[in-house]
Amino acid sequence: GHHVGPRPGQLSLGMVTDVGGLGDRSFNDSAYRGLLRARDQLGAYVEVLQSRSAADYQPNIEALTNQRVDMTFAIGFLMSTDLDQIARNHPDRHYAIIDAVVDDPNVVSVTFREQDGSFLAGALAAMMSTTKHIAFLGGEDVPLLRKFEAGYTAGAHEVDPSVTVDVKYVGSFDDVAAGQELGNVLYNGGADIIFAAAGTAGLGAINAAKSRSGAYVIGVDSDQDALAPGKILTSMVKHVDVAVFDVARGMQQHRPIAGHLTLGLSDDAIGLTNFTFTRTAIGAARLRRLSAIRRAIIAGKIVPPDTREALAAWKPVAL
Amino acid sequence: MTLALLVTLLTLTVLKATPIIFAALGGTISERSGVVNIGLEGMMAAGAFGAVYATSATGNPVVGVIAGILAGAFFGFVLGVAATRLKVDQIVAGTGINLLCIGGAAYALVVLFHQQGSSPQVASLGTADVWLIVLAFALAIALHAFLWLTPWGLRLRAIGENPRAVLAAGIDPLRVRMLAVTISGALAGLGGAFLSVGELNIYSDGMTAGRGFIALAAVIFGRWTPLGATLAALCFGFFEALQFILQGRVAWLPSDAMQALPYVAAVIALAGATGRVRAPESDGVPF
Amino acid sequence: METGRAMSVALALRGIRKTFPGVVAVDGVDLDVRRGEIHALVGENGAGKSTLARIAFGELHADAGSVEAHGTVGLVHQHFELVGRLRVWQNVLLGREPRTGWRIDTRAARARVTHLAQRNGLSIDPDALVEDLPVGMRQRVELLRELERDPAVLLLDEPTAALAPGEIDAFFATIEQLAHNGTAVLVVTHKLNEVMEHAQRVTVMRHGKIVEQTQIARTSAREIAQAMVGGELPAIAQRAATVLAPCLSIRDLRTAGAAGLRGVDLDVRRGEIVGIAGVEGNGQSALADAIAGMITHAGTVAFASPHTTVGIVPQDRAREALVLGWSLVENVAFSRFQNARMHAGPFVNFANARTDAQTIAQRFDVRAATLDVPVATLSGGNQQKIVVGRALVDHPEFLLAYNPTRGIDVGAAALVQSRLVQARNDGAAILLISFELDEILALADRVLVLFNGSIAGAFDGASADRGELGRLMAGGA
Amino acid sequence: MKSLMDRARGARGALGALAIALVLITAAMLVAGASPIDGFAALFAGALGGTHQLGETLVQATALLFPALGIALAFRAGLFNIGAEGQLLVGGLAAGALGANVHLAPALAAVIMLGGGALAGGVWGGIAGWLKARFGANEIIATLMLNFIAASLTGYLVAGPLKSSPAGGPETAPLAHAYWLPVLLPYTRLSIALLIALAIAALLHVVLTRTVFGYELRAIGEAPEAARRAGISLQRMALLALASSGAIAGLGGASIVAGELHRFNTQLSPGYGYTAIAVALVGDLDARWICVAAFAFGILETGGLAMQAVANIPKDAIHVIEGVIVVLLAARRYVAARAAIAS
Ligand SMILES: Nc1ncnc2c1ncn2[C@@H]1O[C@H](COP(=O)(O)OP(=O)(O)OP(=O)(O)O)[C@@H](O)[C@H]1O
Ligand SMILES: Nc1ncnc2c1ncn2[C@@H]1O[C@H](COP(=O)(O)OP(=O)(O)OP(=O)(O)O)[C@@H](O)[C@H]1O
Ligand SMILES: [Mg+2]
Ligand SMILES: [Mg+2]
Repeated sequence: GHHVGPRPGQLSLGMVTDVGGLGDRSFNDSAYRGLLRARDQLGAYVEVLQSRSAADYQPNIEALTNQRVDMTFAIGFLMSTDLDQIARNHPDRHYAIIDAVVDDPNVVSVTFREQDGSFLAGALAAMMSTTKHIAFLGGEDVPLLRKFEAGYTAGAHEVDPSVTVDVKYVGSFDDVAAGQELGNVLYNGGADIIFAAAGTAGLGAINAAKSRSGAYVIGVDSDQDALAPGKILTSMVKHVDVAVFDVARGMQQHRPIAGHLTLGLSDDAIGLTNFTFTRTAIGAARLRRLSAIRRAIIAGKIVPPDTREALAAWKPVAL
Repeated sequence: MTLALLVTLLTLTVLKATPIIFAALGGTISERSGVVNIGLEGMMAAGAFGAVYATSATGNPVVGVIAGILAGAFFGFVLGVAATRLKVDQIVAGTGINLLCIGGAAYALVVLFHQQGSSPQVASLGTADVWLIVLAFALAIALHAFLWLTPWGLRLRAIGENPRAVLAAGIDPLRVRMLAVTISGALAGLGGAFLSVGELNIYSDGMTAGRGFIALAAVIFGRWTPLGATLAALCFGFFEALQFILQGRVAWLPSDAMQALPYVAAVIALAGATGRVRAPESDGVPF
Repeated sequence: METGRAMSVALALRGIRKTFPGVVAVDGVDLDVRRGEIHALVGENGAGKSTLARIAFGELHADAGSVEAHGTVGLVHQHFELVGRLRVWQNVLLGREPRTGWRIDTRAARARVTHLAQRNGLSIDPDALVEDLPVGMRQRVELLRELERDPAVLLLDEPTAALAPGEIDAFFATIEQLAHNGTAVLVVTHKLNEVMEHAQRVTVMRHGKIVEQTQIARTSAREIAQAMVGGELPAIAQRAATVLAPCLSIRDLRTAGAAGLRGVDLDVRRGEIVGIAGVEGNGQSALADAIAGMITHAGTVAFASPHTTVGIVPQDRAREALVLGWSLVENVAFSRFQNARMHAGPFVNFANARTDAQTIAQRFDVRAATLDVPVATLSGGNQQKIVVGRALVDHPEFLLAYNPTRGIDVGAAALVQSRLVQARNDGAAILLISFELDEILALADRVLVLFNGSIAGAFDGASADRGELGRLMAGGA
Repeated sequence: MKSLMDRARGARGALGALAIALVLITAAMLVAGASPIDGFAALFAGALGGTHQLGETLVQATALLFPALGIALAFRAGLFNIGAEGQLLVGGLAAGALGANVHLAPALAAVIMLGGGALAGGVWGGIAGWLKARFGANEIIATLMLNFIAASLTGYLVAGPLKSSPAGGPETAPLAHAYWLPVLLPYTRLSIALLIALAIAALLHVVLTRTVFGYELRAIGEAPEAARRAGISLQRMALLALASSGAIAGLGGASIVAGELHRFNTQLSPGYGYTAIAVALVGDLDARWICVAAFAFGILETGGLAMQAVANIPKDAIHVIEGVIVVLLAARRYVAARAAIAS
């Protein structure tokens, strides 16, 4: 057999996926890309453990801890309780968690302002919609997804308060067929742009857009633009990979980052892809307006809502 | 409700029902011969994966559909061997097949496509999938006629009731059961292929999402008849479609409650309309 | 019946041996069945008759020996192998359906079955659902299915156990006709009068071996019985005079259905056996089920006291009385859980159950390897003895016995009948429903004829006239 | 009574089945380009290689044991309960909701949580039982549909009324540390839930083989008509059997919450309720063998998770192994029977 385990002195990194697992084309995959970049650019040894259920998080993190990897990445807010407990028991080890805040000195917490990126997606959709009718398609109806939903809806209303935003949830991140069917329902219902924040099921919505003229879809998490060139207006990417790589680099340089990183538009950790296939369709004017909105968010003039309650209280800001 | 909405509702109903119809027809023929096919879900996954793999290899989704049928048939055959020749308890074998197929597809994604979770996109039947929908309904009618009008249908049903009686009549019940379960797998595989290269263009882990189990329920709701199972599958499709359309329109009902709609409807139907349904006498009993 | 026809051997069994775990069921049997003969196979319960027949048919494989058959072999199982939810014609023609194109020609099929039935003097509705038919009718379906195949060798395992006297005569007329046309017939039966009347040769089995084989002309029923049990038959216990106090009274009992009751009044007193004579399908099942509280009915079924203890021997032992996968001990406990002896708090009292099982096995001569083997491995007759024994073990004040000796060999039947008479002598009230007129005449103090859901006549047991009874059973006024 | 010889043959069949399974797994690893030696080393080291690993294996075994026992109880009564997954979920939810909201002495809280979980699971199974008893509804569909409904219901409740915090996931608030079930094996998360499960197994065995209730339960499964004539109410027994079956599965969900996860989460089960069907059947529906089967599956689940890192085999692939083993183990009777004929 080949050698297993890090060489002496080699930086070793561990990662625990959430139940979505590798291959989700989204969140877990993105983190994995960051890890692979650390392997290639920093020469790190990497190891990934996948989880089948919430009950696997704890043993997986423990397992990596026991293998004495230099830093363990917990990918997903569901791991916060478990990570907190383990981190306290192992004050000499280093951990990072994505999408949640764990208040321990040896844990880096990385959260993203998904509502900011989603706001931009909503604004772009409202500008591009010819029917003044757009839609949001979520995976499961959970608080994290509602950050996307609220930001997107607010962004649309920032551009045009009269735009209709239909909201539907697949009820799963796996059921691609249901994603496609719901995509069709939304398009048939009059929406011409869908923001598909539904993991693998979102691929179904992209399919639905492909067969329609005048319809667009907005991808999520990873850059999905090439999956249907020209039909995917943009993807609201969340650069988990960037965060993972940065944290890993800090580790290698023996100055581990601690505390809470909130990554947003200004860090380029969240944002829209650069319209490779849709630039002309969107046009310069709209892109200018979009960057104005982006600057306003970064400057704090616009504070996108991150819950349905906040959305209800939210009012468009005159720029 | 506008006309457009009604059209969406009806087309979606049919679309939702089609893969379930295929699998439920398979379940019906298998149970009529006396073998409970708990493995429908796994066979659907096998069919869905097989179809995507063959399509990616040949670029032709029609070849994919055929491969999906064969993949399902293969696991149907495995269940048949286990349940008839090896005398394995049918439920055990079916449970094993589910684990095997769903895990096997995840594993095959890595070995064949070198990626986890989902396959690359492949060619798809596109609008030609309508022919598969037509086929589903045609098969339902054909199977009904087969079971109730032909000698072989009569023998198949008799085997499900009392295989010893059929043996006494000089027919080998085990061979007929093998064949029935293999066909059952082929139909489930076709259902899976319809999903992956008919409606979609991809295999992804968990994409069958319980449709095989729903098909099992449709078999029972349909009282072990092909047309009954088809009707039951359409009902499921209808309530699924209805919840898709109603979501977000009925503000006081959260999406989770909406998603439970087809299942709640099924439970209510259990209490109300269906009453006492009787399985074939020897259904599930090894011979 | 030895005419000039060549008596060639149609079925030749040589050195057949078959063991089951712990039992040698068949032990080196040689047997020839010839074309044109009716050959009776008799023996005690568990002697190996059914096993031998199943081996000859090819359903079981012998451990040793050879089966040589000239032509096809048909077997009419004692426990029918029919498809309840199919129609008569479908069962009869299964595997040989007439067709037009790809479809079954249902009209031709019906006609063929009707014709077949008529030709053999067995009238039956080809469209009836088999599960709706009474046992006698099912027996016909099973027979018709074999006749349709016109086998060279026809094996019949206790074919008349469920037939009424008139039906039995018609049945044997058919069989004799078949034999006359050259079929070789082997019939397993416990009814020695049938052997004497219809067979040409008889083979007697004991403990898996052939102990006697002879021409009917050279033997007698008594000799056959002696060969079967290896000695003299036990005599049925004598009747003794007893005090009569009412126990069960039934008034204007009515139940739904074609084979329901249309207003039955009857009383059973302690110390008497009331026999219900009748052809199956005239309301016997409904009567038994109403008394057992298994079906809804109009009218009253009242016991002398609400505390009257009741024992029941139901009609279908395998389905209604026993859990076949359980041992004798477990079966003895099961169904008597309301009896305080059978439990200690929430726990089953296995010690008492074992004691009772032992008692039953002894009193009823149950042939089982141990008390712990599943009752499914016992021969049918031995299962029946357990059911009767269990119903009597608590000395119930009332006993409902439905064909209590069905499938039991002559020796054991006499034993069971003696136990019933003893129970009566000890003061039990017994309602005996039987399709065997001989049994009723031998046991009953009073005889009631049940016809078409009503009591068609009442007789004193001692003075009842067979001919008169037979006439009423057949619906004569 | 099974003779010693029969048992030996059964064991030989089981070993044969395992050997075939091992060959298949080896082939699978080779195809995936992994070294089987490393793979198996990882599998067994990961499952049994130390206190921690053994603890994890037992945690998985416990999680499977509860629903498997519940399923066995129902199957013994001839009732096909494939709803253990849903019963486990509602049981877990009840325990999580109670634990997050009651303020009691720890021991009492544990009893309330576990009892509440069992009750919720019992109600969930009981609904199917009631449908069966009252309307003659087919229990396969009823329990199956209730699985889907349980998933939606628990999802709705934790995202809505029982939500832990605005940003939190689909889960209830964490349990106070004092409410955690005591740990059985130090430095692992194996809690006394294992002992509870074993106690339930023992109880189930005694009930099924020694008590009047157990006999009545099995009688309705094996010979319903005979049972009815012996005065046993099939309706009442169906209700009782499915309710108690659900209660055991619900208790399992509660024990995951109180002993392992320390909160309710919609993703608390990777399908224990379905895998447990295989566990129950491989264990011959006999409580004693189910314990053994659950342990074996625990090894696979835990070792498989460890193996994924070494052998480049995706986590779901362990199900292939489980599936093969389920079929082969079930076929061992045939193997044993053939051996008996040959000898
Ligand atoms: N499948 C079996 N397993 C175990 N023992 C069996 C099996 N079949 C038959 N036996 C045993 O073989 C012996 C012969 O049984 P068989 O059924 O042939 O008797 P029989 O002569 O037909 O009796 P009866 O008059 O009661 O019908 C009996 O001791 C019976 O218990
Ligand atoms: N479940 C079973 N397991 C084992 N052996 C069985 C089982 N069922 C039936 N047998 C055997 O098959 C044989 C034929 O069964 P059947 O019920 O016809 O009994 P039988 O011997 O003809 O009884 P009888 O003639 O006294 O009614 C019996 O000897 C019995 O031992
Ligand atoms: Mg016999
Ligand atoms: Mg017999």
